[in-house]
Amino acid sequence: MAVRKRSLGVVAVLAAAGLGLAACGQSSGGGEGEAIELTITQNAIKGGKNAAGATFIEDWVIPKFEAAQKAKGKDVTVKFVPSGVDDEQYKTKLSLDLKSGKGADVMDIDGIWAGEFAEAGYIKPLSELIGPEADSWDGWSQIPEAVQGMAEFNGKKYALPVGTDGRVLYFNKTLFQKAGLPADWQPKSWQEILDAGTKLKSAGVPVPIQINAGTAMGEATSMQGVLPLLAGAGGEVQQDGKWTGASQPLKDALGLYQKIYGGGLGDPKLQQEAKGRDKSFQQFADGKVGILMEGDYFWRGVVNPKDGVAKMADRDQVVGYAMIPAMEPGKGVRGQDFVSMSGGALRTVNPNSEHPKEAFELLTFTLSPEALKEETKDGNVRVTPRTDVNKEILAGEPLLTFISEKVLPVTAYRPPVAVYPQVSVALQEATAAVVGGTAPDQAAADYQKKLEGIVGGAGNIAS
Amino acid sequence: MAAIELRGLTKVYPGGVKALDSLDLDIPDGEFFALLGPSGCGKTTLLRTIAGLETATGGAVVIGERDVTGVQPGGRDVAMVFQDYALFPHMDVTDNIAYPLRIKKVAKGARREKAEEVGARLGLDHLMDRRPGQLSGGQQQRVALARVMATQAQAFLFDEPLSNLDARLRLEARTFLKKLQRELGVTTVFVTHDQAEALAMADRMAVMEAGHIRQIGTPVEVFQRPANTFVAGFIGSTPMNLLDGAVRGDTLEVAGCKVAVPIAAEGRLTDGEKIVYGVRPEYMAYSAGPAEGVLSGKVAIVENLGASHLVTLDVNDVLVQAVVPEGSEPAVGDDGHALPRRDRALVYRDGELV
Amino acid sequence: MAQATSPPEVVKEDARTRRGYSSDAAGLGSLRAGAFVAPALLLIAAFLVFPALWVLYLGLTNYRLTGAAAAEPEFVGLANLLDAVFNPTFWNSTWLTVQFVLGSAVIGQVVLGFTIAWLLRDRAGPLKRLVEGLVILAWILPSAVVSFLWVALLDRDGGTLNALLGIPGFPWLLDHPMLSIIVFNTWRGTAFSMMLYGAALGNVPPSHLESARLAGASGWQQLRDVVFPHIRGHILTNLLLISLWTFNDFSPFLLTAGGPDGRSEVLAVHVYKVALQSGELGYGAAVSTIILLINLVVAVFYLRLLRSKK
Amino acid sequence: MTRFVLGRIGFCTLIAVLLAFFTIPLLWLVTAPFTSDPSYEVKVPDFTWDNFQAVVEHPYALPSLYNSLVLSVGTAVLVVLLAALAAYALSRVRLPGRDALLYALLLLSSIITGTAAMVPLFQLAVELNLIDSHLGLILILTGGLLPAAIFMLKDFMDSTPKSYEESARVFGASPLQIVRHVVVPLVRPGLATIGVWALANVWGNFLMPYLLLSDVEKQPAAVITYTLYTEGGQANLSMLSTFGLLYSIPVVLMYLFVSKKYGFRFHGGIKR
Repeated sequence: MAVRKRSLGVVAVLAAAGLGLAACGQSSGGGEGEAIELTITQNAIKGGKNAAGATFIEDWVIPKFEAAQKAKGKDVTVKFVPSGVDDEQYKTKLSLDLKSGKGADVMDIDGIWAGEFAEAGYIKPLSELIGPEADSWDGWSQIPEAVQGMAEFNGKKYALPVGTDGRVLYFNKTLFQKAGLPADWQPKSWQEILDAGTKLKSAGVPVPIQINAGTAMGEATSMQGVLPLLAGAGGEVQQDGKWTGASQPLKDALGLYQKIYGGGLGDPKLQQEAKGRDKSFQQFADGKVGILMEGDYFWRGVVNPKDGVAKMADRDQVVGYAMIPAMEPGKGVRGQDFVSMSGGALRTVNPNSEHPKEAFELLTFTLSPEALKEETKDGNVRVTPRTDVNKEILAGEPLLTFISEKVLPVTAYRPPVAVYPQVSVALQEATAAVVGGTAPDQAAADYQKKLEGIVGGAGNIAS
Repeated sequence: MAAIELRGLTKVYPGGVKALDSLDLDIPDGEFFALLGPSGCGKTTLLRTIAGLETATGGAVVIGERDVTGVQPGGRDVAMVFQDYALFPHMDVTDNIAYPLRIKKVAKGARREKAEEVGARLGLDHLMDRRPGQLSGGQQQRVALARVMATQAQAFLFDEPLSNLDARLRLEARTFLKKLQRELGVTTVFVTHDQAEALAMADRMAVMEAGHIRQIGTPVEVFQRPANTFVAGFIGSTPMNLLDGAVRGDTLEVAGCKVAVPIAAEGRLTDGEKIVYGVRPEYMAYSAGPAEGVLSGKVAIVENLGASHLVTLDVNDVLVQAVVPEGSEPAVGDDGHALPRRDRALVYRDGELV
Repeated sequence: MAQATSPPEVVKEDARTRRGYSSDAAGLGSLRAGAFVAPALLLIAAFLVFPALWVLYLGLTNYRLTGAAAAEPEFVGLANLLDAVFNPTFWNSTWLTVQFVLGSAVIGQVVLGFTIAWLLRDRAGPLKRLVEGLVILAWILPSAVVSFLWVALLDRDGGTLNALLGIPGFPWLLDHPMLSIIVFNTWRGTAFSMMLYGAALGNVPPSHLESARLAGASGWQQLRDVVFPHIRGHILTNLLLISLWTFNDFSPFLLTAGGPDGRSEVLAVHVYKVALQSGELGYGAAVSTIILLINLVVAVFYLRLLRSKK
Repeated sequence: MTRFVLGRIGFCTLIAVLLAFFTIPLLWLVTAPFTSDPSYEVKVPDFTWDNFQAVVEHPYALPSLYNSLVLSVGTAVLVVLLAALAAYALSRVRLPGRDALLYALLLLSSIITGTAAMVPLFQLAVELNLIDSHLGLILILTGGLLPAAIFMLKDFMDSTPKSYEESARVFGASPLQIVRHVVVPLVRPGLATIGVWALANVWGNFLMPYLLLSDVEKQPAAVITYTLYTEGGQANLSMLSTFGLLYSIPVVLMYLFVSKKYGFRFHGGIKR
């Protein structure tokens, strides 16, 4: 690391010059019987972002884990390091920490960061770090292959999946009724979505369809917009190591955007607003949006009548959901009729940890069936990585059961590589262009040009 | 109390401007000494060099037999009143007067007492808790004086102490200052550009020009016998007549008229040499009729000086001034004649007094 | 003429006192002046100059926050700079920044700040305190709060501005993103100029204004002939500072996030997006270097103006 | 006479427009916190204290204000102290290359406030063991603010008459005494202005505190504000507006305090 080395000399001089200010060094040690301190971090904080997650760690995991260790004769204390910021800022902070040999022993990262963190050497394969225990963890057998794949990079497991999610089409049954559409609506092609939109429009619904577009919504445009559509048209953003350029699937996906936003079925302005996604939530809750493509977070965290940010008291009666259809039946990726996109968080052990084995114990403890059940009780249900747990906790949750049973089998994941975020932005820009009036073919061509710059030349793009 | 002595004092500013050029000056203990000169002559630089605010480039400053050339201003045991008084705007009068004592670590009670004592002496007792901004110019000046007095320094330095006062107040302050200095008996150097002020107050004075001292003497000496034409032209409320002339036997030819050789120059002139003839307008006897040794011409201007008049005569295209007492002033256009007093007229050769 | 006195006993002072002797007003001398400056310079050297040079160096590498280039950054020379120069997004950002600085700093803050200072120049009492207080309030409130206030103000549906103007649904931040952030930044930053000009106007001798008024000069002529020449130095210093600050101001991001579609992505926002959101620190550092160079040109330009007619 | 009346009307209109321009954006901040379910609209509040209750119950909200106070007051004091000494020396003594140095530092300070500097600053803090320490953050923030502070203060110092200092000097005051007794009181309004400027700057700073302080109990309000957004990035308006108000009040109070106690303006605050 040339950058780092250069700095050290100067830093040493500065420190010697009297700026070496007193601050305690990192705790060291770790002999037998000695007190062990572990830290665990998430982008969650009590009284804010993911408050339930933070509460779970602080009030359940830590005391239980400490007690369990004590029972084994080990003196382990665990500290939770909360955070409540944008994911990008959380990622920046993690990167800086990891680069400098710091950071919490156990940490949550977004699944999509796994590749770039692994490439940078910020995280290490668990088997290298922990030893054979990592592969012999009894939980692996309960996690579906596809979900395990999120935690893998170059064929090695770098982390444990914490959960997953899926995207569906939500719709407002009240508005549907007004427009003469069925309450158990399930479109089988894009055309059926457009038809429903047209009917909603003539029934006076202000925003018949909301499919995220543009750069302002950031990754939400990719996950709840262009990527599911791309999959529905039979494409993937990266396939067998080659990136997808101005292919027909992309042109088709952009074509749907054109039909929605050029045909008056969506609100193009909303896509440009800095807080457009928040607004789409609010408008849906206010009964102004007919069809909305969103993840299960929308159901759990937005229109949740209990503690959502845009509460809908009558959610269970009014909000319907349907799988995202392929462009036409059988035309989806892998020849599917329906598609979705999934993401999810990972939890892993910091390679800088002084007690990797204990850290791994803590990690697996948080993903034990009892912990997951504890975490997801009292209305905090989500799709966990374990099928054994899911069977139990999703019983009373129709949407999550739907996702777990219907959506996850057909879902797709984003490529976990470092340049993906830039590719994603280029895709968002392409949707923005189409919403702004550019022809889909042109936008796709522009995308390909940008892509060449990002991924290092036309050679890395599938022709 | 101490004498001040300057030896070969030189000050060259960065850039080569010579503000003081090898000055020698002795000011005995207790003297009230004036530094007079036009602006830019170096008088303020000289004062500030004595104070230590400017570093001497060469030479020495000796105060009370102690060479202080390399000593910081605070270590020279002098006190200074600045032209703008430099009263600290954030302190009241008491604190301002007591400030030098505060620096000397005098206890708070003692220095307040001293400040009040000095303040009372200068008639400031009812103003002690005001801020400088609430005082008139005259009051500010007295506070500045009080502050200097409180220091009990060996020497006082005043930089144009009266220039910020209006004309009427200035006269009062002049008298007050002179009286005060007499009473205190502290060696005091003050800078002024107003010759009347210097003449009125100083025991002795130095007239400066372009970094040089052109004359040192008592006010009477400087007024009556200016050592050179520069001092002659600078001193006096009406400037001295300085007329080109030549020696013609035992008389002088000045402005086409024959005048007698002044007593002071008798026997020191050679026939035919060019000289400058100097006589103050006050030392001219004006008359309407001609006489021996007069400068004759036509009255060009008559200016009222109050109790007298200043008459300007055009003598063969040379302007000559004379002071005429009240009641006998001529009218413009009259023929006029002015007779210089032989015992007061002076002759300059190459600008220096003969 | 000079009185002859016996030569005094001259105490020979040693060379050191003479060298340590100083002629500045407070008697600091270079050595003590150095000691006064040293703590500040030390902090600046450690926490400003050193990291800034580091940034300049990063600009010459392909360093990234994550990925392979984070582990093994390579020296790429001027490649980043060239990338920026051939990148239309960069030029778009530069042009927007120029608009932003000219509009909100040079025109907005300076003109508004001067106007307020001029209107209130010889007033006192509650009105002056009220106006000044409000203007300063906009300046000292945290940017996270004020930006949110403006988001609320300019909101398409519930925004106060549309309610006042009676045009519900008008998307200010979308249709006029640059105008919005320019007005916002004018609102936010006027206080500094107002205070500076208020003080400067206090230093214009009233007699100069009076003589101009006696000569029959109109209000504008008084400004042009008396006031401006007097406060020229203040104007240029003020311009220099607020131009630099505005150039590097990140708060437009909180209003428009650079959007829609990059139409308000000024350089500071561009760097944020590149460095923090995409993690391209090498490229981001290179753009920072370019910003520095532009700032340098701006500063030199002002300094030239300042010196030219002095 | 008509001209006077017209001028008067013009003046009043202008002032009214200015007042409106500077007041209207603030309305939301004073109404929303007292409204039960605030939106972006400015509504007549129903004067509920529930939102404040919620903020008080937030585990980090109020402590974060204390952290902000420590950071911003610490930085402001350090900036004023160091900048005053440096500006005074630079104003009174001609050091070679003084002006060029000041401008160069001013320009470099713009790099440091940019996002790209976060990596060097972070690693520097790591090497110097200044991570997770208020003091470390204060030093780093001070370094960034000093050049502009010195630049502005030097302007102040240049415009104060030197005779005050010379006078004190003749009375024997040492340079430090001169600074304490004479210079500081004279430029006090300037120092206050710079202090508030530094204070407000730090008060709103988010990125550096977030990166350099991992312990949430040390983090300032600017960071905690972010926690009032949900996982999906949506603002909790009732919390955000209420905390925004509470977050604004200290800085306003500090401004009022400073302006009352020390005066708050550029040159010419104290005149003879």
